[in-house]
Amino acid sequence: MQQRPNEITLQKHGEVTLLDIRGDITAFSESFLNDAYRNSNTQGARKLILKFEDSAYINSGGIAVLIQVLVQTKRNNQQVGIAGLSEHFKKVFHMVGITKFAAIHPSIDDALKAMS
Amino acid sequence: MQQRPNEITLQKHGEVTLLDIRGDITAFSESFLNDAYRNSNTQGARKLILKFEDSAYINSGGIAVLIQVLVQTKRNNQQVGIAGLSEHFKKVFHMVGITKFAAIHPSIDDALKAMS
Amino acid sequence: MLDEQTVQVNLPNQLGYERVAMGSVAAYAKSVGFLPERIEDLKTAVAEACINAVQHGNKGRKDARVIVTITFKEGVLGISVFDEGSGFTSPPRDPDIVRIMDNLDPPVGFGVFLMKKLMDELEFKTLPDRRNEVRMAMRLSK
Amino acid sequence: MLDEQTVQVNLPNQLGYERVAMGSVAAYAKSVGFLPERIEDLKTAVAEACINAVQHGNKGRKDARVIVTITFKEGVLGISVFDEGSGFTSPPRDPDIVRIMDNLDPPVGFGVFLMKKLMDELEFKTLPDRRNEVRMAMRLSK
Ligand SMILES: Nc1ncnc2c1ncn2[C@@H]1O[C@H](COP(=O)(O)OP(=O)(O)O)[C@@H](O)[C@H]1O
Ligand SMILES: Nc1ncnc2c1ncn2[C@@H]1O[C@H](COP(=O)(O)OP(=O)(O)O)[C@@H](O)[C@H]1O
Repeated sequence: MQQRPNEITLQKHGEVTLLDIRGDITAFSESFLNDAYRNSNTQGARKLILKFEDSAYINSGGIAVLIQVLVQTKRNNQQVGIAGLSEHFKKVFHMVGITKFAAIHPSIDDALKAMS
Repeated sequence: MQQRPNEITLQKHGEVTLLDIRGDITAFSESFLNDAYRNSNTQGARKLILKFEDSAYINSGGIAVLIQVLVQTKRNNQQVGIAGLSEHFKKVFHMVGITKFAAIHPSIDDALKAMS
Repeated sequence: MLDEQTVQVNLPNQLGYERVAMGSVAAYAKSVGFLPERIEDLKTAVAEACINAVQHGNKGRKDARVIVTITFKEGVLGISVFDEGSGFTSPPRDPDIVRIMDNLDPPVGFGVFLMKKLMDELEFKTLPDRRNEVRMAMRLSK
Repeated sequence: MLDEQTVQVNLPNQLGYERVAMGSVAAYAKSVGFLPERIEDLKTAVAEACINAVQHGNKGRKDARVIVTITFKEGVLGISVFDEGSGFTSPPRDPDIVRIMDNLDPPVGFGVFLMKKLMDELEFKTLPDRRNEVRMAMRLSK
């Protein structure tokens, strides 16, 4: 059963780069997320917002992929915010401990305000 | 597998009686719908609005129950409007032909306006 | 039958469990790209087939099962609903709402009617081993 | 096993089909009265159990199956996920996000961790006939 490809849009908001990620986040998202991160990186982003769809299905494979990106952001001294998660996945991200390394914001606007 | 009971609220709006029906409409809804109709009837309703939840699951058993109510409204010369259906069940009601005997309205307000 | 594209859902022979089949079919159809509107059609069709399997095929027997298979091949979602009955005695007529409203016909026959209307294909098969299959299909493109 | 309250879902051994199990479980749980928030927990837990059955239990074998049973008795929703593997060699440790972020641990172990956190009960059983069962339960009252 194929997963429909993710779509990722990059936007610059001042010194913050927004990665607007559409689709489910699973092991299949690995190359999409890594490519998107690499692109944001060559654009010299110091601050990143990862925006997910609130209807996205995120599983442990997707969490692993995300954490691999976060490992790189940490190494590159980048600040990361997360937006757009459903209440359920906010809880899951909290359980897993992702929130220790990336703050969850209620919306893109809130994330931009908090990070600018 | 039990179905959760329907809840039905009766409201008078001038000469129109509104039956606000919560829950799924299946064969299990027979006594609820018939009781509600009988109550609306003793209140001397000439015009009825049947309001469903737009998340309701309606199956052929429920359609049969509804039609049994419509047979009675026809015999009693009552005008019936329907509101609150999802797009899918609007289509289903149209396919089955229920719309020949009860007009579907986009909302309770529209139904009240059209029937007053 | 149970190949690499096929999911099988095995249900108790009781009204209500068709909701589980609806959930399974909806999730499968969504995964392969059906739009929400068509998924609603699929849900209604599979629910009606399951209800008939419980009531007409398995005649309400508590120890019988209803089996639903869901598969997607060459752009077509195929759903089969199996019961332990002997199938159709005569092909059901479309319900006539005007006759029903005039109390000339009973309010029955909506299940098969809706399956026919909502699906692209509908087929009734009586299988050798005292089993009955209702097979329906919907193309993805549509 | 397949009694009057039990639904069985039989899935191909491939990632993605866990979505069908999620749909089946969600529909069952909704029918017996679970709230949307708890249904999300159930969906994540059953998805992780199915993913593990595909990857660890059935080791990706194309001809293997993943079997999910769903039942509701005395206010408890029970879900079992069966694979054709030999079960756990050692109980997995909870992932340590700080060590993972420091590249000291690989980013694994979230599946079992989430099942434990999201469900009221979680149990691993190796069955005689070369099969493995992951059993989880959630009380309705909660
Ligand atoms: N699985 C089945 N096995 C045997 N007969 C069936 C089955 N499904 C449908 N039928 C027959 O087709 C008729 C029409 O079914 P349906 O349109 O669902 O309406 P209803 O259930 O209201 O009769 C049934 O009355 C029955 O005679
Ligand atoms: N169905 C299973 N059969 C055999 N081993 C399993 C099964 N499910 C989980 N495991 C073991 O438990 C470990 C932890 O699983 P999990 O928490 O899902 O993390 P991950 O899949 O990332 O390793 C797996 O690495 C595997 O060793």
